[in-house]
Amino acid sequence: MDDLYRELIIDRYKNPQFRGELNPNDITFEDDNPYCGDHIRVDVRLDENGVVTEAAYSGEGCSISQAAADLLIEYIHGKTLDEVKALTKEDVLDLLGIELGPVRLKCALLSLKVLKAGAYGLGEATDDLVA
Amino acid sequence: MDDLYRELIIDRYKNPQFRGELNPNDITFEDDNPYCGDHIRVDVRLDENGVVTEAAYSGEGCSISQAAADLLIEYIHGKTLDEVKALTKEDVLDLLGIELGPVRLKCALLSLKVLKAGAYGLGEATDDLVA
Amino acid sequence: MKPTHPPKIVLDVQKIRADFPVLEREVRPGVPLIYLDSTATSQKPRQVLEAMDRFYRRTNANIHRGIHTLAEEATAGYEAARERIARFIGAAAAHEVIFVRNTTEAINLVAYSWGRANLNAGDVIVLTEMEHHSNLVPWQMLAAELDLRLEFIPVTPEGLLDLDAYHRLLDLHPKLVTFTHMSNVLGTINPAQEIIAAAHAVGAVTLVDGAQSVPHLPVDVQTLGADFLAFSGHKMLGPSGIGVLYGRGELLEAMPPFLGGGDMIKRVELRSFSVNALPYKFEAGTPAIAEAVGLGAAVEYLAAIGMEAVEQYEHEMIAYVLERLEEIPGVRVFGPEAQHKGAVAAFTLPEAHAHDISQVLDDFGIAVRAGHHCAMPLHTKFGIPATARASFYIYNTRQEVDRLVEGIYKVKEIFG
Amino acid sequence: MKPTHPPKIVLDVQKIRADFPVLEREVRPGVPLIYLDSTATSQKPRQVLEAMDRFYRRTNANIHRGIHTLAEEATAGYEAARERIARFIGAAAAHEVIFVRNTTEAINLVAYSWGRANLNAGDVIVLTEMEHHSNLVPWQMLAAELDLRLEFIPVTPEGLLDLDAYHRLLDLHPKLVTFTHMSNVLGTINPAQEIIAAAHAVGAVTLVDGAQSVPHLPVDVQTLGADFLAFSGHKMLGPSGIGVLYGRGELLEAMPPFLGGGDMIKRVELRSFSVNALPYKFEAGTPAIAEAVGLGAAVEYLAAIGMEAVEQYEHEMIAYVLERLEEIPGVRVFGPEAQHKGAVAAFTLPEAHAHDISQVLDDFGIAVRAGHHCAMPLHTKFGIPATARASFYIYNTRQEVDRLVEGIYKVKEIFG
Ligand SMILES: Cc1ncc(COP(=O)(O)O)c(C=O)c1O
Ligand SMILES: Cc1ncc(COP(=O)(O)O)c(C=O)c1O
Repeated sequence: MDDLYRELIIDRYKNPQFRGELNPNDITFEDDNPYCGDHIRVDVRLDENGVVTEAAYSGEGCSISQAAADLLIEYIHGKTLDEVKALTKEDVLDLLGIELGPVRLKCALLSLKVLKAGAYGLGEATDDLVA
Repeated sequence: MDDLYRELIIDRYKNPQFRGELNPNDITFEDDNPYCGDHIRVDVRLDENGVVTEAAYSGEGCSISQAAADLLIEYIHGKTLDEVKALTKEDVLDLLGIELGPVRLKCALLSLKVLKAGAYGLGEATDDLVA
Repeated sequence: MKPTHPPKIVLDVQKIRADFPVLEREVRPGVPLIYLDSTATSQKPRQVLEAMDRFYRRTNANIHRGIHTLAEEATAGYEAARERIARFIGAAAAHEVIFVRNTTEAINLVAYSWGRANLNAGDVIVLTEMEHHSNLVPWQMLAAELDLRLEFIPVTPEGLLDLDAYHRLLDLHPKLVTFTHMSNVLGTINPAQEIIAAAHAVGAVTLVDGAQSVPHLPVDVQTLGADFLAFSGHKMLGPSGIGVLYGRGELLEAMPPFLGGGDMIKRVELRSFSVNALPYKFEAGTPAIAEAVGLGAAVEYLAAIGMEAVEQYEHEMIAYVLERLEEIPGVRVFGPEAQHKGAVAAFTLPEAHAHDISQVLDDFGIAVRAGHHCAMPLHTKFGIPATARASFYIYNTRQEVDRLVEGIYKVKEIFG
Repeated sequence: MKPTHPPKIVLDVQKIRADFPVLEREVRPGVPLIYLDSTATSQKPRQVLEAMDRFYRRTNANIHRGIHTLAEEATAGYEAARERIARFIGAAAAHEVIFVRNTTEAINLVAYSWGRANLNAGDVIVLTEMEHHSNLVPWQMLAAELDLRLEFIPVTPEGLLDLDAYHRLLDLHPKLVTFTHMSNVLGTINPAQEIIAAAHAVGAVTLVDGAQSVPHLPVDVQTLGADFLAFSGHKMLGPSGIGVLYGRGELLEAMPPFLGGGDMIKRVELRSFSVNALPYKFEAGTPAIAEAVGLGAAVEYLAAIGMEAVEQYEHEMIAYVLERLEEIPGVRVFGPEAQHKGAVAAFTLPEAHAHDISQVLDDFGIAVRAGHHCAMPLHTKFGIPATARASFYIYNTRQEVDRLVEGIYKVKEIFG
């Protein structure tokens, strides 16, 4: 338990740093995980060079999905759109710093899936974005 | 083996006593066991009191089906039609004098099924005739 | 369902526990397993495992039409299991018991075979809002194919079926009424006999999803009057890979085959075939032979305890569970009070998502399920995406309930 | 199928036999079992039985969406089996492996899902005269529903497919070409690669019935080029109740679901659902979890021996069997010479019916099957109602062949 519920995760879940919506924005996307109802929306603002200047997420769900979103949004500040597109599952797992079973993995990766679907301008967030 | 292939069965199979066709006849019926292709036809002649005066079988198949037919046909000589209708699985097993597994049971009972379907004047020989 | 004079027989839970090898497991060193997920699948007593192992080590052969000793023994074992199961549910004849993979396949068999042969555009099927996806999606698929109309008996806020609404739906003259005997989320035990009688009065055929009732209550198809009953072996101490469709003989007789292949035929030519008699007509190909033998052993195990005793034990258990859960601030348990309910408690906490509850409990070795439990429409109705679900069987103890409660307090501490 | 340089690896049959508990059995006191019925179903090594037993004693839980430790372990075990099987047959991705009950269900799945979505009145399906009922009846059922035309590649008197006739049938532009890779009666190993390439050249989809080939030969779906491949676990050292449909990803993606229910959905509302991704789209309800684990262990066992070694061993075995059988006066063995044949010998005797042969052999502990072996049209073609069939696997020895030959002489003595 100490492992999975690292202080960091509980802390970010209870005290999120990047919760909110940005309107207007340059990128916005939302989706949910049908298996547990977790829902994430991500909003991003870019400067003229395609660098993330501001980002935020909203939604609801379990501690893993919400904390992962909060950590991910923090992480992309200052990154270019191409860098965002190149983010992987491992990046999120490194941010969380824990091992996850297959079900919780889906929770952890929901925000990345939503973010990348938005970054690529896709109509749908598919699992291969975070494979 | 000595059990199943009692001398009687092998003997009746090799030297049948009641093989043949009776034309004309009062009752005739034929059917086969689709699982192994065994085929039996039974012909019966009755006197004015409904007593079996002559009977014969023809067809082909395994030793159990053929020997059972030969023994059964012998047995019904002199029986009334009602007695024939009342014959059961146990009668045939008594004639054969052996224990049979479910598959060979079907072989053993084919002639009885055919005989009873004919005796009842049915269009089809069904398994409940020998249940 | 409740016997008016509850039998005196009490179930010896410690003796039962000793039969279940998995209960000796430690999930992690020093953390023994507390298995509260029997609604998803039950554990298996050694009697069942040994029956299957013995089958494979001594008898294994393909069944039907084999003359050699092993084939005859295997066939006899398979058919003896069918007979035992037929007796267990009160079927009039063993051939009314069709072996399938699980409840889901049983229901699909009825939809594909009976449904496509008997239903036409505009026909009404009545279901309930508390169905498991397995008794919902097959009918949605059939409705899309044949242009049928699906109507649902509403679930009340207490988690009961609204029977007045049901009686109004019967004015639509449904061709089929199908419902779960016991909800896998709310635990609600529906008044099956009453529902079926009313359905028959308007000429509807009835299908009971017995996935949760057959393992936990005495279920007798004659008493119920059910035309079809579907259930899964793995939820009633049996192995995975085997389930049962019970159907009334005349209905099954009249139905076209579902899967085509070996053993379901009487005669085959290149361009035509004739079907075999029941139950083989619906058992194409090599069946789950060892699994049938295992389910036979499971039914024998349950019958030896007595389903009245099982029901009574679980009834006392759920009463205790609800009592203990209600003392925890914020816990919301879904479904009716103990009296109408099997031993299933799906709940939420305001502080923590169902996933987090399940994850924290797992750290204490407590296995509960989290999610929509294959009943999304029901969760939608209650406005929640997911619940945590603790479910109980004959091998669970009050001490385990106490551990669950401690675990939930721990969740509240972490997330509070 | 034959490697040009047969590998040197030789299979250690005594070591293998020691893994199969049933081979220690005496059919009757003093009469040890000689099991020559592996074409109907194979025996199981202890490695497979132990894998399943271990699963039930330590891990048993329902899979998918469970967060607790047992559910995660069970899911991992189930999916690891899928991956192992995918590698075994050379599938491009694990999600191309769909777990079903058996070959029969796999073929029905294709008929119901792909067939109903892709075939129309007048469309032609090409099959062969040597099909097992399981690859015949589903297409007859579909043909009756959709008004399709079934055409058959003839079998030559030697028991080979008439490939010239096949090429003429391709002028009919069939939508589907389906055939058994290895006949369960004649033992014929059909030139699958050639048949598939020719089918693809006219745009047909191909389904290979691998029930007999996957257990006995190296089968690689990439080399074959097959679109679908169906096989059964119980014939390849695995348990009953589990089989596989392999399908090319794109085809499976485009197909509508077959069975509806839990786990095959992404989202469900009362009147609609959306389907899950592969492979779950086709695995409705609780699957045969322990059986998948068992099949994974079986595939591991076979892979450790090496399928080239299995093929070579059986090839030498059938050559010896044919040599010995041919020395018996009156024995007629069906099917081609050893070079084109797997280790199956279906035969007749002029003196005795197949049932009598099987019964007498059983008295010597020798298990052979008698009947039409679910291939009635083939038997009709050869003008015989039934054959006795001896079939061999990696645990059979030459000594057992010798005992078979002695047994047949005994049959001749009794019935001669
Ligand atoms: C060639 C062939 N196809 C299909 C089958 C059917 O296999 P199952 O009964 O496992 O579905 C068999 C097994 O007898 C077979 O030999
Ligand atoms: C009420 C109910 N119906 C149907 C099912 C489906 O059972 P299975 O997955 O064994 O087909 C379940 C099991 O989860 C259930 O609880």
